[in-house]
Amino acid sequence: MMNFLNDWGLVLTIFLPLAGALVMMAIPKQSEGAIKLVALGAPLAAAAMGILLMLNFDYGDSEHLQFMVNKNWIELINSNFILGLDGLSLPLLALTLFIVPLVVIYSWQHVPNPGNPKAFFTLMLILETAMIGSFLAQDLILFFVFFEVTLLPMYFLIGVWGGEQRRYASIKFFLYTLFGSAFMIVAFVALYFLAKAPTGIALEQLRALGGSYADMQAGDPLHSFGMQALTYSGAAGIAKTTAIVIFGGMFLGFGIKVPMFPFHTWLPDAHTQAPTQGSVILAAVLLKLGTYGFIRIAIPIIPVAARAWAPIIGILAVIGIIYGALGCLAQTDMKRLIAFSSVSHMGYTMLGISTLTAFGLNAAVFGMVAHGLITGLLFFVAGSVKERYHTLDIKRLGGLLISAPKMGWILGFATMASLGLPGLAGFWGEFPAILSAYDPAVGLNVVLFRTLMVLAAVGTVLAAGYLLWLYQRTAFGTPSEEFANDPNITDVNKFEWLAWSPILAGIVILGFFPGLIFNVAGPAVEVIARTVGG
Amino acid sequence: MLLNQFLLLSAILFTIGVYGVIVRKNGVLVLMSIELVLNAVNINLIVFSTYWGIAGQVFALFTIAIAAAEVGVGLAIVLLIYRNQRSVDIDELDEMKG
Amino acid sequence: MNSAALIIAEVVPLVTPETTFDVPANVVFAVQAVVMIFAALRVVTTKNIVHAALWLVVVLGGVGLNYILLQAEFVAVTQFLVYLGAVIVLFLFGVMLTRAPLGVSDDLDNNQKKIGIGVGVALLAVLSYALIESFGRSELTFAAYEGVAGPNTNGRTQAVSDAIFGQYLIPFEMLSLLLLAALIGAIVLARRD
Amino acid sequence: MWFFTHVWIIPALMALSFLLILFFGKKMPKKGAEIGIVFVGAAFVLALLTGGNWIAWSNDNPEGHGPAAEGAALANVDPSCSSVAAEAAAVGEGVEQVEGKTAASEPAGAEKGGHEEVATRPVVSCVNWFENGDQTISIGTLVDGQSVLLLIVVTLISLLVHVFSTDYVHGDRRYTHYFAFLSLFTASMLFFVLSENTLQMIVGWELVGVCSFALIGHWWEEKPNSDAALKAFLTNRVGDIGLLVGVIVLYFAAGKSFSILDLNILANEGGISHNLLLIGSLCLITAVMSKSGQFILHTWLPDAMAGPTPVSALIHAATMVVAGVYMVARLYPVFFEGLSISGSSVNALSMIGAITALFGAMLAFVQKDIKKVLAYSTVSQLGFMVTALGVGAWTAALFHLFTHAFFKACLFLGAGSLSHACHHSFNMVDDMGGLRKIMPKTFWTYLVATAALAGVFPLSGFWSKDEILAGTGSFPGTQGANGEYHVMLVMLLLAAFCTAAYMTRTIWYAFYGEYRGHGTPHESGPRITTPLIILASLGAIAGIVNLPAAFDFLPEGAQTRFEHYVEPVGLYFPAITHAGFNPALAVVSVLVGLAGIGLAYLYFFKDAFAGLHGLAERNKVAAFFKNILVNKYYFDWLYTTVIVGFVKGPLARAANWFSANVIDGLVNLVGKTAVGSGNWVYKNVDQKVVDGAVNGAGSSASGVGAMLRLTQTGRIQQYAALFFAAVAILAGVFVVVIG
Repeated sequence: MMNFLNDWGLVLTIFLPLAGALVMMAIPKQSEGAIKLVALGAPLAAAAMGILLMLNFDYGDSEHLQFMVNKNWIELINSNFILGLDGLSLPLLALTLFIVPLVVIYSWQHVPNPGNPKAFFTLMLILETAMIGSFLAQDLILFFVFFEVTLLPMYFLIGVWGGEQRRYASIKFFLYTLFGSAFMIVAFVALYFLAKAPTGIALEQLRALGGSYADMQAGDPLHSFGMQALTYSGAAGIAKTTAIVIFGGMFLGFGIKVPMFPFHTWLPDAHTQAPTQGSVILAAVLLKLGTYGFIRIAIPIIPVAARAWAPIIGILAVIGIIYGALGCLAQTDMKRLIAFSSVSHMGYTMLGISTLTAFGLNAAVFGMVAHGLITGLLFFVAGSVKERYHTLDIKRLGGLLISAPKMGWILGFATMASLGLPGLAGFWGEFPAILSAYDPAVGLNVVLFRTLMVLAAVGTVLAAGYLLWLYQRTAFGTPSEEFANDPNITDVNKFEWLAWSPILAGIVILGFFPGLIFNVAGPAVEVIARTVGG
Repeated sequence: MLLNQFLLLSAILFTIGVYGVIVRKNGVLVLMSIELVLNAVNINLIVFSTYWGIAGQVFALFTIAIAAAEVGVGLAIVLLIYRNQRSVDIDELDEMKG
Repeated sequence: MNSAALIIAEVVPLVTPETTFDVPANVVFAVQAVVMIFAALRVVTTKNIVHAALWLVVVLGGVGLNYILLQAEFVAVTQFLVYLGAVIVLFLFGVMLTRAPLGVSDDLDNNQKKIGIGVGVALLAVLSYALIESFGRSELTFAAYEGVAGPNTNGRTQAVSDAIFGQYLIPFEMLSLLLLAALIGAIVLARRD
Repeated sequence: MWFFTHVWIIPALMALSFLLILFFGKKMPKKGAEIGIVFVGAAFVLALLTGGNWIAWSNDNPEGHGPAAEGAALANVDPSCSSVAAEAAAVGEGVEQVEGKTAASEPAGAEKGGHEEVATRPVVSCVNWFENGDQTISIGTLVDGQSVLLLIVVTLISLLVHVFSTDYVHGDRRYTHYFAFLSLFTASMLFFVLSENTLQMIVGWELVGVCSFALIGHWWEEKPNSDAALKAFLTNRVGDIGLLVGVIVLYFAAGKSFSILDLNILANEGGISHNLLLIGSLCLITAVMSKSGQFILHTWLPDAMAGPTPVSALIHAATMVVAGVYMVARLYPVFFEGLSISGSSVNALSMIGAITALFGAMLAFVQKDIKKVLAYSTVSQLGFMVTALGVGAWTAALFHLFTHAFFKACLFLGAGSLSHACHHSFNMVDDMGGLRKIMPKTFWTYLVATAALAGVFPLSGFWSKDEILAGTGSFPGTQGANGEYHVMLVMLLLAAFCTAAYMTRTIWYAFYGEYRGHGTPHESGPRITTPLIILASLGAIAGIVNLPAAFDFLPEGAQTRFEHYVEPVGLYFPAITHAGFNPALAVVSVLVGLAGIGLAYLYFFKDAFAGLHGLAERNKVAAFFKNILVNKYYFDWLYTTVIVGFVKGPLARAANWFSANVIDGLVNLVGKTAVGSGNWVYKNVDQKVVDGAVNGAGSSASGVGAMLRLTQTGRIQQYAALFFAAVAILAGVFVVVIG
């Protein structure tokens, strides 16, 4: 069993959805039942595989990559097909495997206009493969391939099944991200050429990787895209200024994806125009590729530059927190508001990352998962509201608690979770991130980070403000005449229950047992924090 | 002979091809420019095959075959456009406008 | 095919491994390079479509010549056969079928000329900078061909065929499929219905 | 010991009750109310048993002093949750070993030797909650006199409120949810009270806040109610900034530990720099200001009257608002050292408390709504408690919390009973009057509670208020106080005077004169009056638990029992002193109270000072002051209109505008630059596209960014140009970086 998992576990988890997509292509367009079965079956199979992996995962050793797969891939540039699962990847893998089947269940009756479930689900499955692949890839080129592959299905999901301005939004999304990733790949290639073999213990570790590293001497060019190898190298031999430029490339790539403050303008458009399912996946998983990239790639591989960039990241993160919250207050569209709230919430995650401490990085990991669940749920609800009211204009909504009480309660629950109520998941992404800013990694400007801490704490008030005002205007009060007796406005149906209740449970469970993520990701991020000396 | 004399020649051809792709209005002429680009790439492949091994030649052959296919399909498309619009001016094709 | 390569090798006696650094080869190269560049420029600037196709013939022929200079006879032959033989004919058909203006026409370029030049110059600058930086004055060594072209072998052409039908068999088959698909696609597209 | 280590069952019961009511309540015959009552009853019984055990255990362990004994006091602390305490305990245990005793499970009562022994030990138990980096964060319970006291008060008030509610909100549209949230409210407060570390305190604190949000906004169909709920929550969030920052500062000050014991012991021992403690305590004071309704963050509290009356009783007497006071008491060494309470004459805490006590009481004069009078009264009384903590009178503060819980709950429930009779109006000026005959039970209980609040001898309010006044230490002849807080004494006496007067005014409007409302009022049913009677009796007699030590004629076990059982002993509590009973002060405070009652009595009942009636209409100066009071010192205006209005309006719009125009504009600029090594070279495109874009951007309402319009002409070749330009630039960057 263990052997099977070691060899095939990760590969199957990644490619089962893709296999599903291939099977789907063979099914005629008309047999929707079969299409949906495959669409649900493939993510479930991947999830089952993931559960098997998680059951066999050695939690005592979560700082090391497990179930490693290492095969030759592009020999010419020494890029290998390396997959691995450690405490950092595990929560995000779990999040992806958790969300996608729920999205499919939700889509059971909600395939957005213009229909065509076959294409819709095929894209969804390809997207899942790419997302899982990104979280498991341990080679920069492999990561980049998966990272880019996520773009296309999303582009089509927005561009075909989106709202009125879908074309504009999808192209904006595509170009923006592509723009960032172009710089990212340049940075990767620069690493390939410039990184050198390190000295001391790191050299021993590097040699232990085997293959072309087995007999490297300190100072030899590394010529590798392997994340592990590069991490051990720790940007040895790269001049500090060059390293800072390289980090800048990654910063653009990942920062746009997060999105960080000045690069966030694609997000509200993409979210608002995307179909519900697209928004959910975008918010729940795709944004995390950026933060994950920071933690997994940018920081450990070039720690020198990470320290130089940390204050900038911290400042931008806090600007994002405050600015996103203010942006929320000005919105009149529910979905757009939720989208802006993502900017604010991801700010906390980035603040945690910018401290370069184990505590902060761990908070960031928790924040990613929590934000994924909570914002995913919010988008689900917003989608269902839109479906019933045919509008998301906050002014026209109201009295949701009367028209559809259960949905109103769920929305209330989600807002409470989103504003960081302790006892629910959101708090554990937010508070530890703020806390970690009090004591950033050695060498970072303490006064600056403490100021950021206070500002971030102010952000929690604004968060409460916009979320509660949203809730008050949509759920409280009595329904306007326009919708008072609208027969379309029904309460949560059974597919929605099926899709939402696991998320509800997840938010509560993570709220009460934060250790589920903290304890798993802790050792892994501690190793990373040590590489930056935090 | 220098490596670079071939490579630079190919770079010049490539650039000219790109210029043509950007500037030419007639669909057929654009396809011709693409041929220039493809041939420039082929020169590179062959040059490096003298250094890396015979695979370069193999790939050059593949490229030629693909280019042939591309011209076939491309011309068919141009033909179709012509039939629909009575013109092959790419300028007038703004169907992709969002 | 092999014999064809041999014939060409005889026709161009300059090109043997021993004459790699010969002045004549360089002279040939220089001449054809100038011609090619001029021809290529005409392809993208001429105001007559048919002339453009004919200038393209010159360029493609020059490319074939280059291949011979680089001791890739088989590819050169393929180049002549496929490009000069087939592709150009296709182009001429295309010109005719679309009733392109056969004489001189002032309306062949769009208004992006300047931007095209800008982009082209920028590209060329970057490319040449990179090439000169990377390869400088490195000589062509034909290192990879040593041993394949010995007296008892069938030369580089056999090496090419070995590679195609050995290591690259699957890509080759895929390519055949692609050609088939392109054929069908072209027919479907161009068919009048 | 079993009770002390398993005390978590009490909040767990209430949480379970919440879930049961939420999921099954609607199917029950009484719509879930019975579940709530049964569970809160059980919780109350358990709390009483815990309290009994605590008293018994304390009796078995007389107080001791000296480092060894104080260390030994910590013997029941689980070392995994509090390392500092565990170290200190090890010292004490060593002594105990020498003395031939066993620790923990067999309390020292077994040994009645001559040596000094230890009482009121905290019992701390915890489990590992999660690990973050190298930090292990635990969750657990801290049981000592203070938490046991609150356990009993919370469960008792909650039980009575539950019973009261079955009648009061009978037939409500969300009856079941109401009870569910009552349970959750109680559970959160109990969780908060039993917190073992500050992180847990934050959790409980916020949960209490959200429950109050749900209950204040219980009738959310009407906008004022949901506004009030939002205001309560948001104001509390403002204070929570202080809480979060304060807890973070103290976490690092205590060497990365959230443990309350660690923090307190280190603060006491001087292990934390004074500055850190000062910053930490000031931050926490912000939190107290919002949660416990202190000036200037008190404005949410009167608005919170929008919720059902029993909820107000619960919020004001036992749960939400006392959380702030409780937190200060819990982390007392931080404040004691941080604010240098001992031996000083003014500090932030006492100042805020005294201002709140006085200004809150003054606001109560101009209210027409009986609940708002009580709300401002709560603000004022909380000011008393905070002042007490600020001047070092820890025990007095907790004692006042204890007595206040009873009479204030009684008053609120009494107000509920009145409004129940008067068609759900709380307007005592316009809709009440003359109810003393019609509702005798309500009247008498209300009167007793009023007297207790006014500090009439010998009701409970007298004892606790007197202790606070003595605690200021500035009245001549007071012995043993921690400092000399003259200003506070004066302000508190004025506040006490006002309290007595405005409560008399309330009695007058509600119970005397002619009935001014509609219909025929009637006395409420037994489910309403029984809690009133219980609370009034407790409010009357609760003072006996802490009779001053000066009453020598009483048997020894009858004096200062409250102090004895509730005040913690051990290294985690600062060395405070207790002000002795001062007969002169007692007389003065009673006289002040009576004067307030008397003046109000003359003014309202006897119509004396007739010239003063309607003064505000005639005199500009009086009108000015009345205006200030009616507008609540303009704080609401400042917050709602000025601050919130600014943030929601111009600031938010500016941010949004910035995003849509400046940042996207910048993107446009980049796009334009990328489109060509110059738009300026080719005028054609310039005129066609850019002008078009500019015009389009002006006319387009959809807000489509100009960059994309610029590039998105749909012309393939322009894309191609863009693409190759980008390639050239990228390759350039690439070459430069690698090169």
